[in-house]
Amino acid sequence: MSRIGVFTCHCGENINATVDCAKVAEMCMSVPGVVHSVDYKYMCSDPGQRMIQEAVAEHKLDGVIVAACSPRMHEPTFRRTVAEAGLNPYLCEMANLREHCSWVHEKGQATTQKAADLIRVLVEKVKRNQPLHPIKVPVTKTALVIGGGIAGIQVALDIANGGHKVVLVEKSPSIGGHMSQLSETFPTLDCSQCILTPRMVEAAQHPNITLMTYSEVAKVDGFIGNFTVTVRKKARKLDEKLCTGCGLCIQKCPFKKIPDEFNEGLGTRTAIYVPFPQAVPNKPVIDTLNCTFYKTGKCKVCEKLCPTGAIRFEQEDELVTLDIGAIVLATGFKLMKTDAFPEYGYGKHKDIIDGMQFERLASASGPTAGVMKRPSDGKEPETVVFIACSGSRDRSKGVPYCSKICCMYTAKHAMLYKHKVHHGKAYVFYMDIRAAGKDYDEFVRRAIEEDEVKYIRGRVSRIYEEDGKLIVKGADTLMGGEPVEIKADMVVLATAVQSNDRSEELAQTLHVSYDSYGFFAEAHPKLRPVETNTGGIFLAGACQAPRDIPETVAQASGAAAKVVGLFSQDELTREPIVAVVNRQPAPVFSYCVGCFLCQSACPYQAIEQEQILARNGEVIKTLARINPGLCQGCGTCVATCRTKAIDLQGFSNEQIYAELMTL
Amino acid sequence: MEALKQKAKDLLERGEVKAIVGYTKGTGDIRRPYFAQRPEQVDGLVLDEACTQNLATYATKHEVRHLGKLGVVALPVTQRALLQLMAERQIRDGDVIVLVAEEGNVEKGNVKELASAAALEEHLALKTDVMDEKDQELLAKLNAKSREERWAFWHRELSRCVKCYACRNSCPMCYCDHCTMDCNRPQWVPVASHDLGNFEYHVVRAMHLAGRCVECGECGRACPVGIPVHLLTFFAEESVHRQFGQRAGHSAKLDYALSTFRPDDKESFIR
Amino acid sequence: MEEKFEPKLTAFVCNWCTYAGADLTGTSRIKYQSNVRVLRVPCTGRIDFMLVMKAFQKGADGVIVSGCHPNDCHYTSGNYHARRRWMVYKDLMDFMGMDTRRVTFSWVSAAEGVRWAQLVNEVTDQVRALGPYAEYQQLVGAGIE
Amino acid sequence: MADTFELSHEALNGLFAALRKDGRRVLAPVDSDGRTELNEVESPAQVAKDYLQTILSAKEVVFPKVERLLSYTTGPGKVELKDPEPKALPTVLFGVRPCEAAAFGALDAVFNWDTRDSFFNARMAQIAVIGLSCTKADAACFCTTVGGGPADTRGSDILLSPIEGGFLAEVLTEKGRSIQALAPELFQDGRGIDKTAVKLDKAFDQPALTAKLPGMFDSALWVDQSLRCIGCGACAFVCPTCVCFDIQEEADPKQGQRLRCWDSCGYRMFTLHASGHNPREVQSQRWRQRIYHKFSYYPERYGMLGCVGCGKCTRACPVDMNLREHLVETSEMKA
Repeated sequence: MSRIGVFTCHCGENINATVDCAKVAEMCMSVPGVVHSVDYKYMCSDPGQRMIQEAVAEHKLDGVIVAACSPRMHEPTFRRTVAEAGLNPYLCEMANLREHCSWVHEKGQATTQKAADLIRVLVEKVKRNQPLHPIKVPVTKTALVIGGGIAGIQVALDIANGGHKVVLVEKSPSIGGHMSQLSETFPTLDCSQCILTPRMVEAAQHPNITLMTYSEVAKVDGFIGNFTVTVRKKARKLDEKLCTGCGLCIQKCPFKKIPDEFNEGLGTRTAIYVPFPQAVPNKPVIDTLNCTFYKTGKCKVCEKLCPTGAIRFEQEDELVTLDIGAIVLATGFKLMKTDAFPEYGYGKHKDIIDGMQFERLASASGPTAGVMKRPSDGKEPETVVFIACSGSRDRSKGVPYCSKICCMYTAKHAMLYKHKVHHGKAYVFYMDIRAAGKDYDEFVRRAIEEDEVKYIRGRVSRIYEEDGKLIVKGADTLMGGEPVEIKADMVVLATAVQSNDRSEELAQTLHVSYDSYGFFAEAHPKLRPVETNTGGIFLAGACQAPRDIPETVAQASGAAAKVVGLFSQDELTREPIVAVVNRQPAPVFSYCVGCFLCQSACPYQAIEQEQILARNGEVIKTLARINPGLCQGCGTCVATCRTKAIDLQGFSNEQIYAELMTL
Repeated sequence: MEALKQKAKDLLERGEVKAIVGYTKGTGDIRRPYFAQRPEQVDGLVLDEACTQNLATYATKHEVRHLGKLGVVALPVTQRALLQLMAERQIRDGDVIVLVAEEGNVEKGNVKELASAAALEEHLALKTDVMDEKDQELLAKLNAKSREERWAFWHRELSRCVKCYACRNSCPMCYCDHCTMDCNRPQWVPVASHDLGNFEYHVVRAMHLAGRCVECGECGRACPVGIPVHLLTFFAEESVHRQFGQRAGHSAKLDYALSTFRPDDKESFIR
Repeated sequence: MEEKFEPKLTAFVCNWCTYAGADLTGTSRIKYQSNVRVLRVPCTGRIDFMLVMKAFQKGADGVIVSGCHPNDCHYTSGNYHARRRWMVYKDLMDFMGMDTRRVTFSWVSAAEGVRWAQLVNEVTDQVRALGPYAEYQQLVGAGIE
Repeated sequence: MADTFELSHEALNGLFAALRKDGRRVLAPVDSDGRTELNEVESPAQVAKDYLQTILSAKEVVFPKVERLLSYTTGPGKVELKDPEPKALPTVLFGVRPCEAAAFGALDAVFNWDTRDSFFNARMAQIAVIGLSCTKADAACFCTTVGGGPADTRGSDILLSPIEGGFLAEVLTEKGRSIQALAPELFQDGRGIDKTAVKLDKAFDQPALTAKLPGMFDSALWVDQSLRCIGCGACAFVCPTCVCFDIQEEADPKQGQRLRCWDSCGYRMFTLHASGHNPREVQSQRWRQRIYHKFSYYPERYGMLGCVGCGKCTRACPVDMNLREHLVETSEMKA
């Protein structure tokens, strides 16, 4: 028989004004299982709490109900109170007499009755409460950061500076990402590489950071604090320890005509290459698709010339397994290609370029050394048209969302052009100017007012070539839709920001959610913007949604703070309100029948397979198992399970059923 | 018919399967389930219009499973059930060899052997599901009634239920070793076959088969007291199909409507 | 003299939105009728359809199921799963002749204290007008010799 | 020695009226949407014509599918117990087939074996059986094999056999005579009239089967026969002699009731122990139990068979487990 104590709180007059608390306390005494029932002015006060603690000891209570305010307010308080008295905290429940009764109903018999009912229901629940214990999960204090752009670098540095180990994985041969390709950055127009390269070097030299460039995540197992990650280290065909980065191999490589990815195809590179001069690490890779040796079996010039004998043609990809406690996704974005637009000629005009190509043209380290030359004939363009929202906010052909950074970089591009070609004309076609941000609107105003960039509000309907000029036809909606025609030398499309290639594949590998555009989904759009639904996996930068550098860096630091917070304890402590799969003695093992229909209902990928093995290793039964490290306790699986093999601790079937039977 | 017997015999002789689950002549004109475990037993096999039972039920029955790998003579509904069982991980791809009559008529056509989920999926993709006309009519008739009439109908029909569980046990998708009905902590559904116990049982059965029912109607045929219980699961399955476009038993990959969702699922009643 | 019928209402609400919303109703001192008894669960995804059946068995004349608005679920998708479950369950209930006017599904957020009061009042009035759910109570105790 | 009378169709109308006037309800086979079931009737016109048998057996009248044994209410510190009287109404079962009528004896054997079951007895005391001889049989029938017959009088208080223009009525018991006494004028002298019924050959040698069963416990036959059995309870629930029941408690914090419900040895959970161990782990063991219980344990314990050969189980079985056929097969097995 249960020994339950009921403590009815007056909350001053907040409850007692409409509910006859003394009567409620008296009524509760007659509920089977209740051995002690009192009312008091303020249960949450020190004397009130002491009263509960004394009663627990005196009446040997095995369940406590505090009938007071909302459990959302004081449940932790009273659970702590009973815990101090030696009772398991989860044997204490709160009846909400204030928010759900006294404050919302008129004084009277019905209200007092309802108060007693609320308690009676909970008495039946508490009778079935189980002592629960916080779940402890060990934490491996090494973080994995996927993506070596500014987001990944910032996350890695922040975590590393917090004193924890970080592995930074980057798929290309160098870290740096898109930011390393930019010429200048808005709204300050400071040189992108000048601010980025020190960070890159710092990351490379940080004792807590291990760089794994030219590597990709192949497999992720485990859960928060306890991931096992397999990274594929692609073969550079080079012994990195021996290579000094002298660059002789690159100079002498006979095959030099490969379109250069870093320069967005506007320049060329060799088959053995580093993506750009400031690359970190400054060690080349051999592009086996283009290398003469791999195509013909002959050449090996680099091998012959290498002063340290570092070239390894036979080198294979290597799989490295890492124990990881937290993962930060910082895989960035890509731009929509210019060939996606029929009205702009499907990318056939060489002088219609995208924003990133313009960055390379404008960059001092770019293929033109920062001199404005158009791609087709190298002439200085005298009229340049910039088209914002190329593909963005376009439900029919592009993406419905705003790419967020284009308004700003288009203004920057127009300015950079004007600064380089003083007599040139710059036009910007736009839909709206979205320049929300510190010094952002001022920046756009400067482009318009000081640099005399001509902004035309309207869309471009067609671009075609005529006499070596690009004829841009559009409309000026601020002039009543008057047609506009501009003879341009070059057109720059601010194409839409999209999720990176294979981001969905990666999301599936990591079991994180993603939206219909392939951007990774945050756990909560407002309150948990850097977390994913999968415990221990966080987000930084444009892999979540289009964002600019300051936002990316802020989010990166946010994600890093989450990781450092996670790593601040040796063990994770979690509320034991989690689902569990029922276990039975052999030969039943569990009521679970292994259909795994629950698996897709779980928002947290917490449902795993567990095999029951015979002595000879044969699988007798495959059951669902809920990983308490991942489960957040929503109970969706519980309602999905046909055999009632899953139950939710704290809100078990027996508890809720008993509550209902009391009504 | 000879083709089926020959195929069955081959499979047994080659030891590829330990038993062929098929049909044989039963009491009167009835066809009953049949298990040929030795090559000479294939002579008992019958496959004709009178064969209606969904033999997939036996693919998860412990006693039959212990025989070893099975060959199953499969009607289209049996095929659907087998696929759904694979999706729900109750049988593994390759665990059963499915024998189907090409053109649906074993007398005329050949017998095809489908040894994998992929083959089964491909075979089934050619078939369109059409519910029995009689059942369509019954459903339409019930739907046309007023809510009160439907209540009276089901109350009367379900009060006749004796909870023998023939509907459950004959259902290929009711393979759970421990059914909700067997749960007693708490006792969700009363064991007793009184009106409440019966009504709740049939609500649970229909809800648990919504999105999983392969619409074979076995439950209705099995009912000894003649309650059209299959209309409940048919309705639930059709409700799922109408609202979410998903259907059970078309793929060995799980696509269970009630543990998936779309953010834009359309309903009209949530306030 | 016949006693005036007062409906019995059972509400299943999620902890994060509707329960919190009902807390706000209290904090805002908005009055509503006292017929409803609220059962707190973590998420609408937790609410088994059998719980609704059991509420009716125990004499509820009306049931409210309420949780977070789509997209606002504390657990991101529990309410989406719940929505699907209710779409099928309600359909089936109607087919079996149960009175679906007695089950109200709603989304009430933590900020909608006013809405919670309105909802409870509306449902209470509606069920009061419908009268006791005697039809379902026909099942209870019947079929026992 | 029975008294034999002639009861015309018109006279039967009068008998029904007389029975109802006497305060007895009449239950008879009724055709309801093509399903023959036992229902209350007012006149012979409502009785199903030309039926073979009802789906369920007449056992439900004396051993209902759900029966309240007790109920209680709980209050602070006390429990108030209510011992319900079975609401056994004076009832005449009309048109019961001889096989089912004979089954009341098999039920009685169990319910009054060691303790006397007051619920069963109260209901039995209130019923009178007007049996009706069979004019047809089907492939499931085998009453003659198990000691009965299409015109067997066991268990009937009055047995009717169809004749030209009405029935030949054999008034067999005191209860029967009390019915006759309600309207003696309706019963014409029937001495010398032959009763006719369908002929049914014996299907197998039952005493020989009963004798050999103890030696066949480990036969592979049970596995073979039961392979298609899906383990439902249809056979047991339609069976006129199956008596197994389960006791269920339905309670909430305020009140509760204890119910007796039909159960079946074919269910996997029937013998499942709390430990998880199940002495009848597979269906073949449960199938064997069913056969043994009726044909071996019953004779051993009660000196009678637990089967009346009605064939209801065969007709109800979703997978066509034909009992008669299985028994024939068993008796043909070399022991």
